[in-house]
Amino acid sequence: MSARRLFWFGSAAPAIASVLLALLLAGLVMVITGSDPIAAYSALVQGAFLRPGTATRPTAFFETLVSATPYLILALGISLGFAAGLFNIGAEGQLYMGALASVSVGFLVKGLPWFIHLPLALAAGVVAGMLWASIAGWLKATREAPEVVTTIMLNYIAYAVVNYMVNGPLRHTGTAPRTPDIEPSAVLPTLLPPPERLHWGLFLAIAAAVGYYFLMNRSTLGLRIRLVGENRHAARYAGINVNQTYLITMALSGALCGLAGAVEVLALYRYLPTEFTVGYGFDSIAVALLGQGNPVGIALAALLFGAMANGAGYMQFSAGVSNYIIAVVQAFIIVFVAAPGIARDLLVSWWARWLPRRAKEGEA
Amino acid sequence: MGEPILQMRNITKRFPGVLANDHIFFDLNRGEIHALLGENGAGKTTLMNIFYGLYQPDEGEIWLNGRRVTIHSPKDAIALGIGMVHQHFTLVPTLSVTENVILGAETGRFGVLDLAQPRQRILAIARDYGLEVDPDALVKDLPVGVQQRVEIIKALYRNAQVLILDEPTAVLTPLEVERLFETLRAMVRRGVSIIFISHKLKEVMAIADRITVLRQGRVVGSTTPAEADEAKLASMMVGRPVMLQVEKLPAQPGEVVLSVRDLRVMSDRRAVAVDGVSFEVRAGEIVGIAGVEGNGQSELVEAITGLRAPVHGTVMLCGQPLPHALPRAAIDAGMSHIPEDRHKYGMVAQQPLAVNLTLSTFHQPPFAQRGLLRWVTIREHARRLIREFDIRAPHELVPIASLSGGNQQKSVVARELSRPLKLLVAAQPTRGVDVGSIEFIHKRIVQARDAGAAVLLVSAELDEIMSLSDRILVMFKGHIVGERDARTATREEIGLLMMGRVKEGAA
Amino acid sequence: AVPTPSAPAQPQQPGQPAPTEQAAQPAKKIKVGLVTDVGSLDDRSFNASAWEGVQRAVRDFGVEAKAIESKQPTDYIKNIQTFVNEEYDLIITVGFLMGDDTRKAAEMYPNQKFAIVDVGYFGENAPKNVMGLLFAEDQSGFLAGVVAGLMTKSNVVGGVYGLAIPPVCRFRKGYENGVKFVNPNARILGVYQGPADGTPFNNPQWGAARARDQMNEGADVIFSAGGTTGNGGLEEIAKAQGVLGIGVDQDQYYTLSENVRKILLTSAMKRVDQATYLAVKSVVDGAFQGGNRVFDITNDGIGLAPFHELEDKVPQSVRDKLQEVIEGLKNGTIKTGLEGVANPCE
Amino acid sequence: MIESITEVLVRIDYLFLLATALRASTPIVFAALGGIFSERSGVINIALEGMMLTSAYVCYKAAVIFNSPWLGLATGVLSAMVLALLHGVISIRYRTNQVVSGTVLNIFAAGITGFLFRVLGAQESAPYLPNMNMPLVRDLPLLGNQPLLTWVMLLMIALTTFVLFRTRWGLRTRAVGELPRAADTAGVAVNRVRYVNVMIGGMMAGLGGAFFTLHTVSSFTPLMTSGQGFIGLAAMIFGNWTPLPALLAAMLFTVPQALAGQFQMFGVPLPYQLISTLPYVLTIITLAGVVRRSTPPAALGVPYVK
Ligand SMILES: Nc1ncnc2c1ncn2[C@@H]1O[C@H](COP(=O)(O)OP(=O)(O)OP(=O)(O)O)[C@@H](O)[C@H]1O
Ligand SMILES: Nc1ncnc2c1ncn2[C@@H]1O[C@H](COP(=O)(O)OP(=O)(O)OP(=O)(O)O)[C@@H](O)[C@H]1O
Ligand SMILES: [Mg+2]
Ligand SMILES: [Mg+2]
Repeated sequence: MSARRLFWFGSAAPAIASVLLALLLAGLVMVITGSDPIAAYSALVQGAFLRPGTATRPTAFFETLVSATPYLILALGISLGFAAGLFNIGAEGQLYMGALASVSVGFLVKGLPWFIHLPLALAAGVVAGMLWASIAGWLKATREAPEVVTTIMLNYIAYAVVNYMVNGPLRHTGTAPRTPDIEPSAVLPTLLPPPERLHWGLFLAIAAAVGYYFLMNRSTLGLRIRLVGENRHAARYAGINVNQTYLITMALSGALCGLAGAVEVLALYRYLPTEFTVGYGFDSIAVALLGQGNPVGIALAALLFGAMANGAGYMQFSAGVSNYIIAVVQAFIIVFVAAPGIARDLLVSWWARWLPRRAKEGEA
Repeated sequence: MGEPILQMRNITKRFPGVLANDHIFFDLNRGEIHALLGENGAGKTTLMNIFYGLYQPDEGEIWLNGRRVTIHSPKDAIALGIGMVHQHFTLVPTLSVTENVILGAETGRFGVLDLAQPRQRILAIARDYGLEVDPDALVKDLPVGVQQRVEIIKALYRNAQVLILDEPTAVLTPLEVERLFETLRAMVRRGVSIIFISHKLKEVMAIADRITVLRQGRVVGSTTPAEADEAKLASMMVGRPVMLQVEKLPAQPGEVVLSVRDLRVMSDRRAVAVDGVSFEVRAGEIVGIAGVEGNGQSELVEAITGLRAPVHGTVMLCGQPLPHALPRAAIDAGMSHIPEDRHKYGMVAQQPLAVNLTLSTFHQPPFAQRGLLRWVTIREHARRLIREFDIRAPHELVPIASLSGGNQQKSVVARELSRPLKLLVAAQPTRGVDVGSIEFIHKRIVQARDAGAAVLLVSAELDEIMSLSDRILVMFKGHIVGERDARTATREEIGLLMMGRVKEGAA
Repeated sequence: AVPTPSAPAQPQQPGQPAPTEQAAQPAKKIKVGLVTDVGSLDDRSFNASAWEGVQRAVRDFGVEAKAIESKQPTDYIKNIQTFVNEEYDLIITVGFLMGDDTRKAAEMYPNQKFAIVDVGYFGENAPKNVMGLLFAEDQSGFLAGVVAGLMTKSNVVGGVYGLAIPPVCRFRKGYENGVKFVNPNARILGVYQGPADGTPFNNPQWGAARARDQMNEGADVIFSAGGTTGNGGLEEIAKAQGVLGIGVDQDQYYTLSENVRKILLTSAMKRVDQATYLAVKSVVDGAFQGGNRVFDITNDGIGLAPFHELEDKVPQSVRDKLQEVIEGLKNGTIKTGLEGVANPCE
Repeated sequence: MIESITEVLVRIDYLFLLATALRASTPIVFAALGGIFSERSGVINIALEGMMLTSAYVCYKAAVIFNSPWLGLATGVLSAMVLALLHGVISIRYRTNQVVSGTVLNIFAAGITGFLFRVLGAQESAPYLPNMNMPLVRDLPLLGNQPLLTWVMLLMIALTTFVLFRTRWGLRTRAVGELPRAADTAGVAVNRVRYVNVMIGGMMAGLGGAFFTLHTVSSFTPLMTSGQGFIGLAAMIFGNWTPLPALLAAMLFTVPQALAGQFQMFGVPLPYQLISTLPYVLTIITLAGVVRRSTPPAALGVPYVK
């Protein structure tokens, strides 16, 4: 019934409007900074979707999926937090801890068949992320410490721990500070022969999205989380253990972020470098906001961000536009998403000028 | 007594789904007390909020001292010499009395606060009108009665010529009401004109020079105490003769269901709110707790229902002690709770009605199985309750926020009565609800009793307590100061108990 | 967080061997692609400096060059492939972070020429089509240490370093050995930026504070090797009296503010630009071959920058000693102590 | 020269440590003060980090362009206030969840400054603001000479305290943050008060941002504020939304940081990578210990609707 239309008018339309508006403004910025938006965007689309694979180069679209995978998993985790009114800004740190744990299991544990080792390594990442987030969750639940602040602090601690481990205890015997390679049995395999990199993580991500849908719309836990998020006082009155819910939600959120870390390292790196992501955790907050808590929306948002991340390189190559323009696009997007009113008012003032003319044409 | 100082002409105000004021004419003469009488939701507050600039009317004009005025904001209203004591107080708890009074009308050079001189004026006003108050006390430490004085001082400090009092007596004991009336008369003598909002007939008869009655946003008539009597006013208010008594058979109290032992509870401000309270409620009886708001009733209820941890004492349900601060335990033990604050506790505004009707049970069969929700059952159940309790809603999936206050409250009642229950704790069950719903809710509560449930009723409305209860406990300053049999008790003695006056010879 | 272990590149430095012979324009225009690590092209640091070298090659040999900045480490391989696919003649990758992906790529595309800054591949299965551009940071640091050890009056010398990654560690160890070499009983202070001390190589405040710590301990010569973090140190030194600073990577005399110039004793240079320039040149000359190329004191790959404004503050004795050490390092009679050390950071 | 912790602890020059910590506290305290203004009026402000970053960049760029640190400072502070205004519009006008708005603006600021830094570069170095000796404390070895903005910070602490508790504006601000309806019915324009306070918050954050590029190092690099805005928030909460305690809270972060630096310098045999997390760990612990007892403005995070 009207649910679908509500989704459309309630969230989808504004989100799409935001994206278009953002692309427009970023285009303006390019013009101002003296580069050609048309060329840039078409190169972006080329590099993100259209360029076919060759012997020496993976298919553009598959690469977009590869980039979208961590975004999707992370954004799901962050959205989970939002649902309960928790702001998990610590996704990045949980990502790091997840990666650290699964890589450790990946190379320290030896001689297991893949169907045990791989799940084990993944599980390690999930658990690590879960525990790391649970620190903030526990502090929120028992000490009312605002997770907005604690998760940020935990990020820095996570960087330090990973860096210490990779430079110290877990360092391999090469020049570059990194861990040894994980055992083949712990590798999350690719779906296609090289140079393609598309890997099973994609399906894990999709599975996570489906799971998210069921959790939120079909399970009692999901409803419980939403109730706590919308009115924690009423939730308490109704016999829901609010603090426990905070803890659980934060743990689940962290589990997903940890999974994202595990997938990245087990599928792509197959070892742990010091710097293995730059701001996935933060970009994913934007993805989550754009996705508006709806798994389909989140998936689409992740695809969009993945496409931008993937297309950026080729855009710079062929249009010579610094790929940091992407950050600008993303910045505009979430501002409009955060305050749909702004986008609306901008568009309306536009429409206002545009519609009458169209009406006249109609008469003619 | 003379020429009209204020005329409101043809005022109309619509809210989503409600016509709060429907072409209202209302006038006020200099130096008179004009009572505005009406049921909950009649539109009294809305009309006054328009006069005070908080709302803009959709239609109509306001004339003040013979000039047409448009009042955009309270700022304008204040400038025009209008003062208002709001139904829900507007004092900042963390600020001192003086700071509250001068807020918005501060004096002092270069924006630096001058507190000394205002302090003097406050003391002066207090003297003139018999409104003693310590100008340096923090508002949060003052009893409600005194807070109201601060509100009035606030208005006088701004030289209000017209003073609006929105249900000022709701929070006062009968004696305090008398004092308030003294003050009002003193003001009138000084030429202040007063609009006195209430739905309590006796008070209106006692204080008003003129009475205008509102019903469902319309003026149903104007009269004076001389030519009207309570019964007449009542039927004007409600639109039909009201039966002030709920007819119910005498109770057959069964075994003890709820027993509270020596309960001690702190308020949010870490003050003792409930001080060693003990009582019992038996199956099949309604025990009413009377008392002026703020004497610990809320904390008592929260402690019993597990929303607040008592510092001492036990709550036993059917002989089993309930763990502290664990609503779930109380619910599972068969306790239902109609909360005092519907919006904070009673409902999750944006969730569908169906969810709100299963708020505390959705996780268990038949509504859920193996952790999965069974929406079909949940919706069926919702549709059933909507029929049974005649909740006015398009369908069970609309957000409960979109329902009218009365229907929201009915939904809460429906939810709480739809579970097998041993004890019903009903706090202000009919607050802000139209009279039709009041009667309906009262009937349901009595039904629950007759079905063998124990009922603990907490209400600030003495009439509600008197008409509904089988036994009446009176709370004052965190203590239970008296117990009466509802059949023999009189308003007067309960009123005295509410002020802590224990009459000799009383049980 | 982006490790960029060194300081700003700077346009056209004086005192660098201006290329004399102009290569005959090859029939097909030679194309060079550069892929940065997650640092950006104008990180005023080694990405920038690598790009600077390439652009000089563009001017001198008329080759065509493009660069792609990587946003995520997972993009390295992808960006390399973009160039492979466009049949670029030489692909230059920058920084040890890209070591593994460059090796991967090299194995995937055996006929593609690569050069990588700061990484070398050893052992028999080292890729044959990669030119590893290595630097003897230890020698550069050693020379700086010699100057510091001789110039200090308080007999306390300091060092503010970026995150402990191989190049930085080699600079530091070399520096400290250099000090010891000329001044055994000098007190040597030094701090690496911790991974949680704000953004790696990018927390000038931290650098400044640590420089202050060391000045407070009496240090009067301080070596700053840590990107912007280190620059923070130099700027802080400039605010103090009678303390000298030593820069890193480029001759920072040209890249930092005027205030720093008057206290900048010298810079321990690491000529990344020279390396990439020569790498391109080798392709132009058709002389490209895989394997590691070490840029050290023998081929002007590293060295000390001029003393500039402090020329007259540096006594002849110091210059002589320095010259002696330079010779010693050249003919191997003097060792920095890091020769053949795989992991300088432990 | 490995030494034991105890040896080091006796050797450390504590007055100097204090000076270092005070200096390092400057941007943190500015952020905290910004938070105090904004949140005292009822608007959660986690965008301070972004505002500082923006100001840091603009201060740098403007100082270079005008070749004047003062004009740089002015422009930078202005830019932070513009961002604050945006936060106001999003969370006051459009009533977006204020934490979301703040998060968004942080990402926004990081993106824009990052991009501008790339396209406009940051080769030239900006002129500095001066360090200053304060008359009374001049003779204190290191405490005496501090960056101008550190003195300004101390001044602002006093000023903020005065404004909040002794002026009409402060009274209205507190009222608006506690019970907006009360202020409204008393004729105070609630949202105007909030807008202004959020922008004052922006101004404070702007001053904090200036510290990075006009005092410490004369150039800008992306993300150089590295989370100090959030530490400022922690300090604000820990200081129970009052200025002076906020400073002490900030020191609780910067003293260990300075200490960690000294430990490494003196070669205390502990992994410095982990020691460097000490300040963050302490911040978390203190937050956990204190929030329960701190009382945020009652209307914090709640948009005002009549
Ligand atoms: N002063 C603050 N600074 C930064 N973030 C805060 C602050 N206070 C709360 N937060 C974070 O913002 C979010 C909303 O907090 P808030 O207390 O408003 O929740 P709430 O459910 O609205 O509380 P309440 O119902 O009591 O108003 C939480 O995630 C909290 O961690
Ligand atoms: N801000 C509002 N938004 C929507 N509906 C409102 C609003 N304020 C009042 N109403 C509705 O308008 C009607 C009149 O409300 P009002 O508060 O004026 O009645 P009242 O006579 O003051 O009742 P009470 O005796 O309970 O104070 C009620 O149905 C109420 O639900
Ligand atoms: Mg009312
Ligand atoms: Mg709130």
